[in-house]
Amino acid sequence: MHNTVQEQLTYREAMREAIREAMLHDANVFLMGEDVGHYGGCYAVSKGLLQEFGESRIIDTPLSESGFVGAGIGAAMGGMRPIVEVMTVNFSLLALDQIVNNAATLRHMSGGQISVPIVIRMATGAGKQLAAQHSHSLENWYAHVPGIKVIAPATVADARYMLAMALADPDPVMLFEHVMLYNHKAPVPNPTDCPAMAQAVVRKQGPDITLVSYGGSLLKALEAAHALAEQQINAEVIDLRCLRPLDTETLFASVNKTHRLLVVDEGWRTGSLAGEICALVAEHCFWTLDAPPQRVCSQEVPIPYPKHLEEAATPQVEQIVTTAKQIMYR
Amino acid sequence: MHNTVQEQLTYREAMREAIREAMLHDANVFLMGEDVGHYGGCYAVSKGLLQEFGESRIIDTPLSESGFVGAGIGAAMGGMRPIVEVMTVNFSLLALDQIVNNAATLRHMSGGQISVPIVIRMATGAGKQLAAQHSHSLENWYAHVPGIKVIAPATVADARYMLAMALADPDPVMLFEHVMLYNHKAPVPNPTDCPAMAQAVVRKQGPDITLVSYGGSLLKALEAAHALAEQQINAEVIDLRCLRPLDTETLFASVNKTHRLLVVDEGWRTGSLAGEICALVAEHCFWTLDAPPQRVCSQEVPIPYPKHLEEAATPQVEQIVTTAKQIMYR
Amino acid sequence: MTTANTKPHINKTHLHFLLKQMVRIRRFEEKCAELYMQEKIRGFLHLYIGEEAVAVGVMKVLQDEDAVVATYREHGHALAKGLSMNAVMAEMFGKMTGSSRGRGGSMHIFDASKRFYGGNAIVAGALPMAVGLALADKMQNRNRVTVCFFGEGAAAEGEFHESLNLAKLWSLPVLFVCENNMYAMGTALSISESEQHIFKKAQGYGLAAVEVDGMNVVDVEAAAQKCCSAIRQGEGPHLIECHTYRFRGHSMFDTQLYRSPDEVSSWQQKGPIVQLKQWLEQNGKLDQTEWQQIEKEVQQEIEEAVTFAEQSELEPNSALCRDVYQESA
Amino acid sequence: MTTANTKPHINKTHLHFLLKQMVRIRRFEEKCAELYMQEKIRGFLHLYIGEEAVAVGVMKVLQDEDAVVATYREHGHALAKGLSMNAVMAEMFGKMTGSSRGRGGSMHIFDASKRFYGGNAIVAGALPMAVGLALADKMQNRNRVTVCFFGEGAAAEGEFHESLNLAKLWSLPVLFVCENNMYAMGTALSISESEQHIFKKAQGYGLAAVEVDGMNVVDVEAAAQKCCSAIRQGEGPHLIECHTYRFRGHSMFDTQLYRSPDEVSSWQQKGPIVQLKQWLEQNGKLDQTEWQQIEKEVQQEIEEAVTFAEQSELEPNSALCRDVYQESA
Ligand SMILES: Cc1ncc(C[n+]2csc(CCOP(=O)(O)OP(=O)(O)O)c2C)c(N)n1
Ligand SMILES: Cc1ncc(C[n+]2csc(CCOP(=O)(O)OP(=O)(O)O)c2C)c(N)n1
Ligand SMILES: [Mg+2]
Ligand SMILES: [Mg+2]
Repeated sequence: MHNTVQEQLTYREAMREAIREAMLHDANVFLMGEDVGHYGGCYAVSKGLLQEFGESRIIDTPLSESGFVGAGIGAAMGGMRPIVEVMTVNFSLLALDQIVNNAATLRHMSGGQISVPIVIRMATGAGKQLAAQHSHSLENWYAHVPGIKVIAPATVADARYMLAMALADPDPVMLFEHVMLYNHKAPVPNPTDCPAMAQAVVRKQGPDITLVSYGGSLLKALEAAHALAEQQINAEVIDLRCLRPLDTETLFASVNKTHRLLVVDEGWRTGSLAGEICALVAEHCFWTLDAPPQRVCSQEVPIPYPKHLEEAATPQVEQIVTTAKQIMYR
Repeated sequence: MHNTVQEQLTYREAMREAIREAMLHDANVFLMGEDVGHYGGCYAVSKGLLQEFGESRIIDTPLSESGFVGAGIGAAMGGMRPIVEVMTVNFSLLALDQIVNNAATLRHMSGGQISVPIVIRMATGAGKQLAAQHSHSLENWYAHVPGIKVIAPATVADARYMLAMALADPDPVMLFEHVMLYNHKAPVPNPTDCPAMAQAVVRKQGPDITLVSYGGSLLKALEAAHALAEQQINAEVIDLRCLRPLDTETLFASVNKTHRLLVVDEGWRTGSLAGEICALVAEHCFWTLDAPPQRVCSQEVPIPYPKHLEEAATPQVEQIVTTAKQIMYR
Repeated sequence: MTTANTKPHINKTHLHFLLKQMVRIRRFEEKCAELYMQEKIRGFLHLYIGEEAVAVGVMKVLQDEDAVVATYREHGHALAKGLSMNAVMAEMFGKMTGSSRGRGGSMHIFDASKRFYGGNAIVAGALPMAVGLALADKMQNRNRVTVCFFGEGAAAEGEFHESLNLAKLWSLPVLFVCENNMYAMGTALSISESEQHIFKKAQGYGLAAVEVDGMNVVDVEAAAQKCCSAIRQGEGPHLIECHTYRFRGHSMFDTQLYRSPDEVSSWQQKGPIVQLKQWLEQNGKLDQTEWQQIEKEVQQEIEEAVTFAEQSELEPNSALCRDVYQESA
Repeated sequence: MTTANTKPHINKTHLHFLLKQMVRIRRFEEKCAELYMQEKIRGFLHLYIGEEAVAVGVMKVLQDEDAVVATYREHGHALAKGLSMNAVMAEMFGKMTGSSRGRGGSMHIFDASKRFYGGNAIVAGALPMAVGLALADKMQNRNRVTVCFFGEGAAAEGEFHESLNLAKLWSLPVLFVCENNMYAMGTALSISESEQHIFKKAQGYGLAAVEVDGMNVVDVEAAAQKCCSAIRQGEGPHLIECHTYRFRGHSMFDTQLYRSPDEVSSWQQKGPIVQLKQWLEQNGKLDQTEWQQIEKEVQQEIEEAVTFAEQSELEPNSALCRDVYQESA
């Protein structure tokens, strides 16, 4: 339809549009969280929504992460479709019991009687010099838990369309927005062009090596792929998009083609989601691999404040390029 | 010294002895947690200690996991050596912010000024038909976090001696006690025979395949190894003991000898510590592997109540044997 | 609080109903304890014996569409809310016919059709959920009450604090019922709370709160009646602190080192069933035959439930991973 | 509360000291805001401008060995507790000479030798730590006070509830100081608390609590003095609610849509510095020269701090992973 002139949106605006659309489309959808209303959202995602939808549907909560996430779970059980914003993943630790012990278990332990159709959004990641308590990347923890789904839109298009998929899902969905993405601008395609929620997407094709990434690291992987291309290494770049369940089909198909794997992930290395991807590939594509699977992750250190150390602690393009070349024996 | 007649202790008694010894040895050591005193500990570990040491050193806390774990952190900063018991890992989710954002970060984000010499003990694991909210195995989550150390004594000897090592460590140590181990009985060797805290131990030598395990799964791995031996497969069994930092030296040495890896881990498969071990081995021992590294983990389901389903959900000896044989192409 | 006539209409039928409900729960749990010793029931089993007046008194004033959120000590609440004894017993046996398809066991009894939302085993973990259920009702303009039961031990958790604040801040139709049985496992209230009157804590949130003799089912019912009609009239959340006592250990593993047999037996003498039964007898409202009839009917219901549970099927292993996500999704 | 003479001895020197401390903090932070615009300081920067009377008034009554636990809005507390401006400024610059070796930045200023325990960026996350520091003092029979500062927004968190209960239950020497500046980011107290008087919440724990004009440094000092001597005499934890206001946004990113410029300027008129300065002037206790002298000294201290920070070294990348664990361990 609007194929002719494609609208340009920032990631932030795309997410806001997604929320607006959901609110307009279903009277049971509401947004709740700290500072989503009067303040306009800590990263300004929900700016203007209070004015548009009023206090009954854009709800500023007290600082009570466990309380309001739990209330969101209850509201979902009561027939609403809550979008709960936990400001950042750092504070989600306070709500983890509610997510792991309630949201994730209720369907199973009630023998299938109870649905918890909640979407829990949060910002994640480092890059803004916010230091040790405000720079976590804990998507891997959530991706470990049966009963919830986990998505990480890395593009403006996915920011625009994945929320609707999450809301359409009858199970709890965690949605991670990397803090460094909010200002990215890109044209938004037709909704019909957006792949299903649980599908990984090949963002760049290439026969030489598979780079797997998601969220805030995807752009770094793509940038690295372009740098590699200049050195005649043609990488394939996979955006996981959905971290639970994992689309292993797309993943294995690519590795079986390229025979080489490098995972880029901002989580701390030990116990990272990147480790899981490497393990899966080692288990399932062992005989087609031409080199050990590798990963570029964050260093094992609480993220420090100074710019140069924060950069040294987290994955960078140069490191991805170097590691990819090692895997190619170049 | 007491080499002649070795004392037999249960795991529970060994842990109690370890606490007693620590309390006797250092006046700054105290034990705090829910029901550690008057009740005698939810798994009876601390039975009798209140009577021996009094209410000022065996402190029953209110149900306030975040509060008393945080208080333990503060007390450690103030010069005490707290042993904080969080009844079970299931409830530790409520204290995770304190552990991840305070205990693990304080030294680094203060530029090295602050030590948090706390030991946080908790029961972990399934096997007692306690269902979805009471059967977690989340050691992998803790093993992901820089700034803390994680240990999982799997034998009576380690239950007896690893606590002292944890208390001697200037950094926060998480100590996991699998619920199915408490009644195990074994002779206790000399303290000098106990390997260092961060060292993995080869519990059984063998040239054919490396079985890696820890905590509650170790005995299953050993049992499987014995069953395999009857089928002329001579497995080596490694007990990780310390989950952070990982003793990769012992691990890689074994795999480089056997060329085959099977990890047994009660955590849910996706994102398990077993995955991390497989990834490490795939990265570092790729060329010596004769088969894909594999893992036997828990199924991706909140642990159900009925015995047969709980067993089906968690690693069992037969499954370990079958998988090991597959890896051996038998 | 409302000025409407909230005094429950107490007649013989009414009192017999309350008595029978309490007896149902009592005998059911005595049977469960027996079955636990026979290893037919496993996991943690937390008996409500001694506290029956609380669930029975509160549930009497609820309507079908009102919701209940309870703890791991919830057999009594489930039965009082109208779940069939068959389904509850089968759940304890871990059978497919159980109220939670056998997945939950004693601690996780659910029945969405009866608006019975567990069966929650994380202390205080269900309080926020109750707030959310009430929030949904308010948002949808449904005049329903959500009742949330919890122990006095739970009042120390941060979730108690956060939930009471949210409920009052948003003026939600929740009734918090604190079952103060004086102990959290082996921890006496005096060593866990600096302010030991739980109902007074509610004032820190501007919440209307009362305390009541939790051994007297009529008192509990009256208090619940008052609170619920206030809630239905839009007066926001209320809290009732019920003073009660559990006659058995915390769970089947409890050696009860923390309290004396004397303390237990002195409470047993003022037990909710014995109290009501005596009053009825003394006032000529219960004769031997009637009592035996109650016991007989209850006995029969329990026997049927055990047979039902025994004869029900176990879920096949192949179905282990069902109901983790919605199947079609 | 103690009957000892707790009225602070107010003379000119004393008041000049308080004034100068507040000016130091004010000018320091104005400089920080400037440096933030120049991108020399990064991350989150939360200014305390307008609230100086709280930190300065409380700190005046502390002894060196008393401990302070603060939030991410802690520059003022750090300076008032005696950290050198050089070290604090270098920390903001992320330099090795910073009070936390540059690892923490604005939100994580630490000085163990001064018993200044942060600089904590999880709202309410430091309250349990303060309880623990006090517990250690009690266990070691040390007569010291731990002061824990936090915002009114933190009072909604479960940790507030758990910490106050523990502190009172164990009768620990903690002074909780709530800096009620009416907003948590953009969330007004009225939309976050059903009971808006934070000091009244303390009653739910049996804790002694008072409220005070947080714009009046002398009032704050007097309240702190009373509470601290009671604490030192073994009377257990106390809480002071200080009514104050931040003149700037929550952090440097705040567009302040949630409050009117009028509201801000009306509070600015009763600012802690302007108030004390006027009083001193009107009472002939501060002349133009004295004021200029204060400003000059402060200016000089700040310039030195900036130079110190500018000239200090950055940590080399090779040292990234130091201080994760104790080196020798
Ligand atoms: C968060 C959490 N911590 C600890 C436990 C273990 N536990 C189960 S019940 C209980 C005591 C709860 O006491 P109370 O709230 O008074 O309820 P009661 O059992 O007396 O009915 C404890 C400590 C738990 N289930 N959840
Ligand atoms: C647990 C947690 N949730 C959310 C945040 C984000 N946040 C930082 S400061 C703040 C407001 C705190 O307000 P208050 O306690 O009143 O302190 P003030 O900033 O007014 O001094 C919020 C929501 C956080 N840091 N920690
Ligand atoms: Mg109780
Ligand atoms: Mg504030």
